[in-house]
Amino acid sequence: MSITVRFFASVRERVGKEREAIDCAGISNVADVWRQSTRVAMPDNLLAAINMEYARPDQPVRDGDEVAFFPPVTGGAP
Amino acid sequence: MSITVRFFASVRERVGKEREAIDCAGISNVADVWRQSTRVAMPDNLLAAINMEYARPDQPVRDGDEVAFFPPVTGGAP
Amino acid sequence: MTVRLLAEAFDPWREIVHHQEAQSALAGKFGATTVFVGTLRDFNQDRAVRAMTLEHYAPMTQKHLERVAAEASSRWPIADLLVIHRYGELSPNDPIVCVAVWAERREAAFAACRYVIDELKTRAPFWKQEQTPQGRRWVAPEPKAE
Amino acid sequence: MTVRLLAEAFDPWREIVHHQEAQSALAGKFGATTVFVGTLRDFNQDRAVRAMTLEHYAPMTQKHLERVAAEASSRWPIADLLVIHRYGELSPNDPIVCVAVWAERREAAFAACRYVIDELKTRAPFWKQEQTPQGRRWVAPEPKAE
Repeated sequence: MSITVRFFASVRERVGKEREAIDCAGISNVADVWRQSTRVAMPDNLLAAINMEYARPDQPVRDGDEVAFFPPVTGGAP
Repeated sequence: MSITVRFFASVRERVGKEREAIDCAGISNVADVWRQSTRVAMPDNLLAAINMEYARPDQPVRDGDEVAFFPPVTGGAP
Repeated sequence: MTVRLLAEAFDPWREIVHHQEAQSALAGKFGATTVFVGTLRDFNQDRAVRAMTLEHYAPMTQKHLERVAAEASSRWPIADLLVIHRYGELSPNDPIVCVAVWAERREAAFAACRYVIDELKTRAPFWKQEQTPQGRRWVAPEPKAE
Repeated sequence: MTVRLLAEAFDPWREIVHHQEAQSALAGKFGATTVFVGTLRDFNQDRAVRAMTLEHYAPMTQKHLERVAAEASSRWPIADLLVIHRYGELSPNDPIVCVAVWAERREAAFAACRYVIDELKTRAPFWKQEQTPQGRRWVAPEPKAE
């Protein structure tokens, strides 16, 4: 049983990985996923999503979830 | 020597003429032109222009001017 | 900055493409294009509309549309502006007016486009007469407040 | 209401014409069309831009663009809405995004169009990386205040 972790844009480059599966043992929220995956504390200006819905660091994560981390978004136009 | 008077849209229909030249004798302002041309006092909600610039009823009119009368404008789109 | 009055039906999207291609200095320099197109509906104030005649005071309309366009250009940082307005006989679904603004950023593009369409409605001497099943009627101006 | 994500360059004006023609129920029913097109400039923050890569979180972008479009449709009385957003490799002068709104009146058309472009910029997971003569750089989000 596991959690899928995804990284995008500059976060992906900094972390050096795009996607991984981590064991959900000992993981209760979004910040735990980040810590488990990167071995450092979750930065303030990072955005996260659980199953493609924006999520706060303290939001609970369940087995089978897809958790994504990314910088502030910059789509659209000038 | 004369003043060209023009009428547009519903005003043109009500007055029953589109364009005429009137003698400028005894005419000092826009309201005088209307009175001379129609034999009634100038209504409140009427718009007027002298030489294609919006003008108030008391604005002075000179020999050779083109004076136009029309209802509120309704161009553009919904 | 271009202002055109047309007696015949026009395709606003094609006009925009042509204008943009002709202004080669624009290429790569604008990030935002905002367009407003006004189209004749087949109804108005609970009546069917079969056709519309748009009367205007020919050189005065051109003059005041150009003035409104120039005001928009001086108030906001925009790269180019196109205004096209129909007159004469229109059928439902015919475009009446098209305002297109090119700018570096969207704030200026939206503000200038909105300014032009709002101002021309109160300052450009056009008058609409609708043909309805109940006869012809002159369209009343819209109330000021929005 | 249509939301599309495209990997290839597109012509926003042609897409608008196609969409409008395909929605035959719209004919005669709308008086106002408002369009915003965002285009890649060949400069940004005093640097030349040679190309841009637009990364996105594929099904999340579609989901959030559809939600923003649905919000606009429920907040304002509009007849139809089209959103097209590019991703992948872009060149200067390429359209990035197109938002088109059809409505009976212009107030709703302008408001809904502005809402969609403003909201998608803060909610749809896209990230721009520019290629400049000084190398690649990720674009920072624009400040909130306007």
